[in-house]
Amino acid sequence: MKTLLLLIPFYVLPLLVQSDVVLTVLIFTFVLSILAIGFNIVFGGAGQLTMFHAAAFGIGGYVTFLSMLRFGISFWLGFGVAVLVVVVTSIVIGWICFKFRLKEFYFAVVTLAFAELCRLVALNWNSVTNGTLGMLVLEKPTVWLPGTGIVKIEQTVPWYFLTLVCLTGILIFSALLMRSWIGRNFSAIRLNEDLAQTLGIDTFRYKLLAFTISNVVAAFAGALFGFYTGYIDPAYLSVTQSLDAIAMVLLGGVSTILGPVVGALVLTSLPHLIELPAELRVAVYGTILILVILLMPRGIVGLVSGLLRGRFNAA
Amino acid sequence: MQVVIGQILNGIILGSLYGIIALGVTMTFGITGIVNFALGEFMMIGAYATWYFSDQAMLPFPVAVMLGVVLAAVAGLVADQVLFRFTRNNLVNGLLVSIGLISVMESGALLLFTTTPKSMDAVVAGSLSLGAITLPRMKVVVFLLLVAVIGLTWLGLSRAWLGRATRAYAQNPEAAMLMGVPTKLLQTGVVVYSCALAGFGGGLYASLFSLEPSLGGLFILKGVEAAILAGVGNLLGALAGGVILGVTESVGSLYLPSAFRDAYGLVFLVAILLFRPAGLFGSQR
Amino acid sequence: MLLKVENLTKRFGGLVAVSDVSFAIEKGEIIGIFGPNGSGKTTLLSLLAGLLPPSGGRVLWKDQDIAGSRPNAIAAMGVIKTFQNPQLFSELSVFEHVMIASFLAFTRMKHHSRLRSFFSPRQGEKALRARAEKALTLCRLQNSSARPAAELSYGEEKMLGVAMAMMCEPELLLLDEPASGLGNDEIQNLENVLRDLRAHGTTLCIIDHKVAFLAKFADQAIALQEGRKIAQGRPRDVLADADVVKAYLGRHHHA
Amino acid sequence: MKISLKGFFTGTLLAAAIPNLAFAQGIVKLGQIEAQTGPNAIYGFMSSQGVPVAVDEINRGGGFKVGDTTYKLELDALDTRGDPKEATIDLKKLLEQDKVKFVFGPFLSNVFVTIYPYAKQFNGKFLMLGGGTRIHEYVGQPGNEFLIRTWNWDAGPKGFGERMVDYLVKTAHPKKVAMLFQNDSAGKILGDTYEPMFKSRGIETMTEYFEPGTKDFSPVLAKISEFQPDYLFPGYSDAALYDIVRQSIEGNYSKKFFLVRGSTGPGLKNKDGLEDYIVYVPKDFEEAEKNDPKVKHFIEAYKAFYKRDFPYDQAPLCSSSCYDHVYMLVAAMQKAGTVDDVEKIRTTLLGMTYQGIWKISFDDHNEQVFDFDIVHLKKGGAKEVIHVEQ
Repeated sequence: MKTLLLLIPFYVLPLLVQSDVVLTVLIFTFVLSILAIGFNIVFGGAGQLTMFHAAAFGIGGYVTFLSMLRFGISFWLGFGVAVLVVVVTSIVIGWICFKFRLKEFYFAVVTLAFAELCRLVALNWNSVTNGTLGMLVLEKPTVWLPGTGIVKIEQTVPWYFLTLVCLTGILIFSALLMRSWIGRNFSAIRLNEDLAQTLGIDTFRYKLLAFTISNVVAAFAGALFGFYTGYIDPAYLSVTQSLDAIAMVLLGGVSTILGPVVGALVLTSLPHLIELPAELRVAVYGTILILVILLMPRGIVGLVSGLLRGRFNAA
Repeated sequence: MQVVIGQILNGIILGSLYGIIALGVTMTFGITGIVNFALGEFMMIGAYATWYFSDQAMLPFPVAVMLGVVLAAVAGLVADQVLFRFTRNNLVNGLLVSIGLISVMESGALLLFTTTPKSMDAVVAGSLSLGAITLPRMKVVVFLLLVAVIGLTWLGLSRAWLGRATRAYAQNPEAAMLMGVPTKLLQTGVVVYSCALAGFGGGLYASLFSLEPSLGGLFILKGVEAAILAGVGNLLGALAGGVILGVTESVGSLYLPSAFRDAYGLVFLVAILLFRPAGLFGSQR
Repeated sequence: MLLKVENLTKRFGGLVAVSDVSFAIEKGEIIGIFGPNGSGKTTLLSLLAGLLPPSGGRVLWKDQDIAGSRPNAIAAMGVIKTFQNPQLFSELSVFEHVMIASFLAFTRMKHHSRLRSFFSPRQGEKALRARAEKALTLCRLQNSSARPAAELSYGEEKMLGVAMAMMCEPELLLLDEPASGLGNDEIQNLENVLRDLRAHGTTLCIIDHKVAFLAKFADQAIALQEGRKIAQGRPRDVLADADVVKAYLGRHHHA
Repeated sequence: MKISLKGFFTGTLLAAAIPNLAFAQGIVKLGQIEAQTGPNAIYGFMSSQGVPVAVDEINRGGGFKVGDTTYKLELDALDTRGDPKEATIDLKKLLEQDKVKFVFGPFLSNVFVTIYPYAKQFNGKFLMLGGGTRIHEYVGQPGNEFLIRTWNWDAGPKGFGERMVDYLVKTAHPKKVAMLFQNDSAGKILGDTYEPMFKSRGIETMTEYFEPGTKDFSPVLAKISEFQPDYLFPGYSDAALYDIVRQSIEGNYSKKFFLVRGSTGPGLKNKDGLEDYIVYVPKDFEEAEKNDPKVKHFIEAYKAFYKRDFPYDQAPLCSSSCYDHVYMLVAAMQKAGTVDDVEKIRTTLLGMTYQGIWKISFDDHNEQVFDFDIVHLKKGGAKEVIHVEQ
């Protein structure tokens, strides 16, 4: 839990840095970290390689905005509706996959297929999602602040703090989850599902729980992303969105708490730090991914904590 | 009615292209335990090389295709020695290394050829027409070549010593190793061969369709779908899986909105995976 | 009657691994099942523990048919199995293994609630940790409790399997060749553990091909050959049974 | 160890954020946000090639004088990869960090719609010259003064779409036209725009959309052939057009084509098989090179700058390639006598008529109006170029 103290400097940052670009990069980092944490819960936690989190990301954005429009409710209630939709979808898809005991590669492919189907629905259901034209989101989330009452989040600095607070909340949630019995059962399933079953753990129910929690967290990231950029379109549900989240978790460190955040920070800020012609930048992105997988299998956080522990043991 | 038959034939031809990639996917998965998602990029190498050698360097088409295959095989060898050697039997690492490789190779193509589409003239012009159905001759030629290569590969694997050793290794790696099967050579050989197959598919693709750097991405997904449809590990099934996928898409687009084209393959795939997890022809491995 | 097995059968395609086996186990009894390799012992245990769906027959646990239910449901009812070759959670420490195994015990604690455990992981942990220490000490693994399980010797791994099974508070413990691969003093210790379990009223069903070890313990013995039950009764009688000897030594042995 | 970990992050980010101050007085900064890589990079790539050539030319020519100071141009061309997230960050970098006042692009509609809410906050402080189809929905409205569209609206009073359909009706009197567009936001707009244009002229239409990235069009072409159209109207990215035209001819579906947004390339490639091929092209460069020195000069400059041959047969550098617009912007600054007063430059620019490679002026909707060519290919490749003045 103490690793969460590493977030404190980010709370202080807006006072030091005036540049809006850095804050924007960090806002995107925080939001994509939430998506990455969502994926990490089901993959780093219960060992199930899912490709559905991008669909949940998109559904989170779409349903939150649509329910805000249709029922005139606040962002948070709209998100509540999105949670319901995502929970139901996750249970249906999860039930299908886990009932048929799809393993690793096949689970990834079936969840990918369902995500693509969701994307095609979003792409062609013009009456509701406005299809390929996407939707312009002009509404903004509102927050109750002591003293000032209901405040609309519009400028960069308020968005910075909203997304940072949300990320901190999700991090605490995922830390608690991993240390609780639920988390312990997740790792039992990840490491040896057959053994876990013989020890009385209902692996079907726990995998379904991990899959659902992961998609709800991803939907939260989708809602924040949609309302911050002000535009939602079917590309939210694309395969590339899933792969980005996976790359962040692996770069940062699978099955660690802070790994997804570190991975998100590096991969979001990287394109803007290196001044290279466009084609080369994409190549650098790919090369980094390869180097991390081959040289640092446990990711940055894995490497760093290994060094730290190594230091303590040696000392 | 003729239209449907026309589309079934078209689906079969398109399916053979999916099939050759599926064959590469199946062989790589069977022997090295990973899915080489970057196979589409080796297809792109074959396609661009064939286009360059035949359109720019004015070499005869067969020579251009052969050069494309050689280039793809060499690239496959480099990729295997530098990357895939370290991700044997580790599916997730193999997936992610492939994704990294895809962006590297795509940006290479962008640098060399820009995004301006390249299009070759049909090597064999004209079309066959049987009643109302017309099939471009080039498509038929491509289909025959692909089926021949897939057939030869299947024959090779079931007749030649190396082929039998490969199948033995796929069935039971430990036993094969004990019998002195050179596993390292085998694994590299299979990766290189599947890249060469993809390069060959790419060369033929270039004679039918326009080229752009991102063509690899579309075909690898179809190849993986076809491989799973057939049951990963089943060699001849790869072609059959590709054909079924191609026909489903072609006939599907006739009746349902063609914007949903990719959905038909996906729905079919999910159904197969749920009710016949080993695939249509797969053995319960 | 704790467990009643009626005409249990299991076919893999043409091969009949277990054919028409029936027997019963009384509460607190120790039953030993032995037979040459490939006689269907492990398959039989897997059928009981729900790891394999039976092709036919019934398994009555306290007069309720549990054949074909999921392994975790059967485990939750108190039927716990160990593995012939030990199954481990690769990266975790020995202690963490035993803690995971205490899940069923956790669910049975009065004030437990998985959700509340979410907020206060400490809830119920102290009692379980104490019990885990005791189990490890009994299995003589207490001094390697922090070590990763992957570093244990084969014998220690087997004992960890037993320790984990104990943590699940089993009413019926199915032990799959617990003695094989153990050194003499390890077997000695295993016997203490089994006596301790028996003292706590746990019913044991041990399968092994170490006949001497079984004979010393089992109240009742069953001999299997090619999936069929060829003899049942007191260990000494079964060992002397003509068919058993023939199955074992391949020819008629004149005692 | 822990501190350096934290330092590592904030340190590098701070370094990136220090705005690079414009030391030399006399620098006018231009920004560009186009998709140079990524799946739909083809249009971003083509429209992004004009600006660098013009900037390089002007700077090598010693810059330009406004009042008594000579200025040079500094171009910051950022790649959005067609990803709205990148585009938002790129635009922020241009407007807030580099303090750019003139931004060229985007040409992709989904990128534009994402950055629009943010760009709107800077209304009056900068000018955005973009070609994207969906800019039409926002340009010319109060509060969007920053927006200038470097392409005109197909269906406007001076819309090239209307002219093209008139030409089609005049030369071929088609009764039925089938439209086949990419299933993305620009494709959808095309469908919604051209359907009424054909209907108002009594032409029956049918529209089919295909998944972007489709290569085999035989099924959808077979479906369209049952409608028996006189003309097939495919759109809009070049790679798709090459495949559609070729497969339509080879599969002997329809052999008469009508294209708005496309190029002569597919037509020339299949010149023996096709029966009619009418295509809207901002400029037929082959034809224009023979008799227009400015075009000749531009082609040489392009070849010198990029060191590759000029893509004659593509929809080469459609007029939003902004080569002319850089010069037009410079002319507007000189006429307005300022490089900072955005509003003054804007009104001057919109009021001007500039004769570069194209004759460019802006309608009251702040959308560009410019002359263009209709290329009419007949069977065998006979090419007729009809120049349309606006």
